[in-house]
Amino acid sequence: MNLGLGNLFWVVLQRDLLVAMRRWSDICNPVIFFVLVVALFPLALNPRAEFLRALAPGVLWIAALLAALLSLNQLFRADIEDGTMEQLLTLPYPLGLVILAKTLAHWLVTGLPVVVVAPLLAITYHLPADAIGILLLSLLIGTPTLSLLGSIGAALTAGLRQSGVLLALMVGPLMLPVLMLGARATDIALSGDDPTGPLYLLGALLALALSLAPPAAAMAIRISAD
Amino acid sequence: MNLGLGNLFWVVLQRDLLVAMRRWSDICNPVIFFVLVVALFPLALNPRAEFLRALAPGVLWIAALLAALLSLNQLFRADIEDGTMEQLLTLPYPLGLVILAKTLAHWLVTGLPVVVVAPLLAITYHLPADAIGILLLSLLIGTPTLSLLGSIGAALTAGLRQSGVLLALMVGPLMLPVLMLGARATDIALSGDDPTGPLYLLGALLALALSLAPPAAAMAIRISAD
Amino acid sequence: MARRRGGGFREVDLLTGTGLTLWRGANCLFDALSFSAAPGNALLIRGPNGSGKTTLLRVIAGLTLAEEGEVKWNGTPVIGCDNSGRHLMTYCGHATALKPELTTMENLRFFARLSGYPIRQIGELLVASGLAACADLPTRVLSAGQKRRAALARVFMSGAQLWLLDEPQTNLDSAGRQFLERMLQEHLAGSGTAVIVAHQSIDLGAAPVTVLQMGEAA
Amino acid sequence: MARRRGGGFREVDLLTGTGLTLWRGANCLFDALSFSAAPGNALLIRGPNGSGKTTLLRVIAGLTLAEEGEVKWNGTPVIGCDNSGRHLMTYCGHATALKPELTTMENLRFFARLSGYPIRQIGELLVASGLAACADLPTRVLSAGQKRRAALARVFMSGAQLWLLDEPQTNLDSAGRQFLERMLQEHLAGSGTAVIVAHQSIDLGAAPVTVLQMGEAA
Amino acid sequence: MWTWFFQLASPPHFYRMAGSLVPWLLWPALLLIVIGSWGGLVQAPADYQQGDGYRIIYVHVPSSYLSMMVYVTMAVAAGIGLIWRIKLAHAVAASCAPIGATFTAAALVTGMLWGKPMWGTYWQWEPRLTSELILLFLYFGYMSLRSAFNDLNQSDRASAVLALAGVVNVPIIHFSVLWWAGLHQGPSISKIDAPSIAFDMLWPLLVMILGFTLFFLGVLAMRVRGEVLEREFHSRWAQDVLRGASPMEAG
Ligand code: HEM
Ligand SMILES: Nc1ncnc2c1ncn2[C@@H]1O[C@H](COP(=O)(O)OP(=O)(O)OP(=O)(O)O)[C@@H](O)[C@H]1O
Ligand SMILES: Nc1ncnc2c1ncn2[C@@H]1O[C@H](COP(=O)(O)OP(=O)(O)OP(=O)(O)O)[C@@H](O)[C@H]1O
Ligand SMILES: [Mg+2]
Ligand SMILES: [Mg+2]
Repeated sequence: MNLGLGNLFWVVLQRDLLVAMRRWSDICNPVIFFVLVVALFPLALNPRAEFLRALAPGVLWIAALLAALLSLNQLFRADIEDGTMEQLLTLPYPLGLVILAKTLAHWLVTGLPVVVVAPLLAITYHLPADAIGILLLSLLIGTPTLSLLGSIGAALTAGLRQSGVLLALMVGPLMLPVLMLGARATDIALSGDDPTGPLYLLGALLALALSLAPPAAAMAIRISAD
Repeated sequence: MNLGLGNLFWVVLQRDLLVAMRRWSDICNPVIFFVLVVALFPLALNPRAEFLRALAPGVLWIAALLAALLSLNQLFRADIEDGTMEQLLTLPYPLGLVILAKTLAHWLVTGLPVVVVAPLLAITYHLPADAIGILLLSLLIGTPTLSLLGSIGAALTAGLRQSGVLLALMVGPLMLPVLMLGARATDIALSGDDPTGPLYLLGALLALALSLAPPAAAMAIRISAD
Repeated sequence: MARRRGGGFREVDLLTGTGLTLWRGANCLFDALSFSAAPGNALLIRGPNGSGKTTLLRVIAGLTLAEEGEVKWNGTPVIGCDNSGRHLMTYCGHATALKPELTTMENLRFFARLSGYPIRQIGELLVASGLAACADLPTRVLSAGQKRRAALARVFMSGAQLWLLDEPQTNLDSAGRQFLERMLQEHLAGSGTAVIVAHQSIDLGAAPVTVLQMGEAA
Repeated sequence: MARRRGGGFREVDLLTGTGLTLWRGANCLFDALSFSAAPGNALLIRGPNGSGKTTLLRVIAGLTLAEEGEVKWNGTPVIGCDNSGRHLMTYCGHATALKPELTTMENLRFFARLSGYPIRQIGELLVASGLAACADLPTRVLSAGQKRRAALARVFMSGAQLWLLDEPQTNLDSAGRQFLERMLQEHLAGSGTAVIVAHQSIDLGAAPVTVLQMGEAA
Repeated sequence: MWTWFFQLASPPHFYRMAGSLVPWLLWPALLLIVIGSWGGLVQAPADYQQGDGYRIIYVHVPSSYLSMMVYVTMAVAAGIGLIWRIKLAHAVAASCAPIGATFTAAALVTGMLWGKPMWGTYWQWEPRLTSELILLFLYFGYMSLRSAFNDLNQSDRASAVLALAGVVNVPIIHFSVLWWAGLHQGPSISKIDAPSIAFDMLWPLLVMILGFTLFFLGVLAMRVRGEVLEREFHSRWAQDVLRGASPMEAG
């Protein structure tokens, strides 16, 4: 078993991306869901420009959070059901690294597309350009944190059936600070102030999640694969 | 095989409710998800009373729709995975009726609780009492339609893995008229006008869905169980 | 473990397949395959892994469409959107059709109510299948063999004239296999019909057995 | 089908379980169970359905926690949050660990890269396991027996010294069972260790076999 | 110290200890709550702004404080159980959840009842209120996760991970009044150096808090006893207990 750790990370990442490419709907679905949620509001509500603009940071961030929640459900599920997880668990490698690779693959496939289309949708909500920049930045820092936090919940519920909503229930509260900071930063930018405060905090959360979530998820997955 | 059709309906309904009761989180989760989504908006946005009041019909209806979408994912999935669907498919009974029973059980377990807590949340959004009444009524007519429409999508995607978002994508557009009418009715009531128009339309949609969705879902399920 | 059905089967209780053809990708699983099985007979489908046995059984059950040809049971085609042709047929595939949340008893009770099997006799059946101790356990926790036994108990309860069993011996210990064989012998002796996919040998007693050998593996 | 590993095994390649106790609900699956298996030996776990064979195998793999007692492999406990104790052990349960979306080849290539098996030899292995025709099919469409063969090919590729196999003969035809037995014999002859759960008979050639009989079913 | 700890962690021992502890917790709790209620409802003067309406504080503050205290207890117990694999700790964590959820619900309800006269609305989407609601959800999430697994061992460990991850919510609740300007009262009694509340009003509150805490510990001990018995159902001592013998005789 002469596989370096960097190599291990790469092999797992590559495999997960390959699986995702085979089911291209994996890549499209979260982002389309995101667009759907964002598009629903002007339909269900009054679509006046200033109203929409005030709504934009909240709606876009909430939609991003919901898209993340929904797709997280699948993060480890397939691996547990088809027995791949048993194999990964008995490998002589640190499990946290495997989990990190899987989470990164997941973010690349589901989170990144959301970050990319968000500015386009923000334009339809009449958001000014500098606020869009901050929105983009906050999503770019915030959504990986969402994926990482979600990986803990996904690991805990991967063996269960009706996990979609249970997962939302469990990690929703954990994701709340990210949501509030992200929406806050955009809101501040919208009112013309300096949003670096919340952005730094978002960065700190990302660093925290990056170091704590993979081991926690590793522990959780050992339990749910039992 | 001397089981009457009413009896068949009842046997299937009863079994599904029993399964749901065994996992009581099934019953709590969609409604808690609903509460979570409704609670997120005031956090991510500006929680001024008049702003929230204007937001309320849209947010409550969108949250109800999302809760329905999320839970629909599971409607037939378990049955296909554990082989129960093969058994139901080879029964000498009309499949549409079985599907109708399963959909009803699903609505009782996931839709009804949402309808019940919605008025409470509406209070927190400072909605006046008569608008709350209309909201309740529109949800009561509208959410069964959502479940019925969703059953078609759930049937089509039940054999697939990453179906959550695909389902949202497929039935989301179908559910849109329900959402718009429901939010509209509440909105009209909020501005003091007569909301019977959209409510009648909602009723018509329910009747339509009730007669068309079960056979369509039955056909779909035959395809995805192949 | 007395059978519920009173009388014997009618003369038309005949299973026939004619000219069945099915391709999967570039593999022809079967080409113009025909067979028939009369009441009291067993049709044993044999063949190497991947030769299309499971697929054929699903075609017979009406769960999968053949590209050409037709399967008839009691003179009516099994395929079609009405379920009338499926009358009195039961399929038991790799999946066990047990709800993990419900207990063994509750699971079987559901199928008993669907097929009209007397609820009071389920207890007896559980004893016969060696599941008495698991009656009140959620089936989620059962072992692989226990699940298989419960699935076989369901087949027995269905009271169907035609049994379609896909590798029913999977995961069974020797006592379980004996239970299966006893059940099958009784079914065939009561002039039922059975189509069985099996890799291992299976003792069907005095019943006439037709072996359907499927082609070489792809 | 040449083995990748060059040298033999060290003397310490010993599997021991001591005082293992596990309750499931009100059933005691095993109580103060001990066993050991030396290099070149096979441990055959037998017992009726529901007697805890699968559970024991998962305990040995470190996938399930025993309430008391300890399993050691090479002198280190298999349980613990670091994976060092799992060194060179492979588990093959009821699930096949194949991604339905990937082809057989892609699936095996992933495991080959994880275990350092030469990618070039996968083709040979596919031929030996009778899967040559399925190499480029997504494993979703494989038959039950073909999936099992692919899972066994993975076991072979792992190059592990300890093989843990749960009913490896499931769904296999006779050619498949022969492939399995040949593989096992070769592994044992190369002084590997194997723990096998089986209901059917299995021919392990000249290797010394210890039978571990599990208690009566619940 | 350590031997004592491990002895305590042995289920039969704990069962017996907790059993004898329960009356020593619950009776004083009752006494304190009666005294506190008397002090709060009768002895304390009416508030010059709020009249008698403020008296709900004597239920609101203790239950709010306990809603968080119980969560911390639960998380600590879960952490101990997870790290040192002590089943008793898991039993403690599992028993905390419904109690904590009840206190949280009580805090929400009393807060809402108080909010109507004070703020003119039952509910306001405001940081402290919202984070308290989320705490309720966390309790629900914890309990539904527990019930979702079939194996006790598994649900113990899985729910422990969740309890630990959710502990970040507690400081958020506590500091939310400082971090975000909302409607809710700032710290008035927890500022130990200079409590901004009259002593006549303060002492019944402190008595109530102590009473509620003892009540919590008493109920916890009772619940853990039940939980331990259920878990050790197959063991000899549990069978003896169920047959009516004392667990000590069983060894
Ligand atoms: C649903 C509504 C409410 C909720 C969820 C709620 C929640 C809480 C919580 C969680 C605490 C404990 C804070 C801590 O120890 O850090 C608390 C304390 C307190 N609450 Fe409320 N509250 C609500 C309404 C009210 C209202 C309407 C008032 C009165 C105006 C009030 C007055 C207080 C006071 C005086 C304290 C003690 C603060 C201290 O000294 O630390 N609360 N509440
Ligand atoms: N899309 C496809 N393209 C090519 N081959 C396919 C496709 N789908 C299925 N097959 C092949 O069809 C066969 C299906 O066989 P089936 O599952 O019926 O086999 P079986 O006889 O039941 O085998 P087993 O004994 O292993 O259960 C397999 O050989 C599989 O490889
Ligand atoms: N929560 C529980 N309560 C009671 N019994 C349980 C529980 N969980 C599992 N069991 C029992 O534990 C046993 C698990 O056995 P296991 O799956 O290890 O059996 P096995 O020997 O592999 O059987 P098979 O030959 O059928 O595969 C079963 O008898 C099952 O009924
Ligand atoms: Mg097959
Ligand atoms: Mg087993």
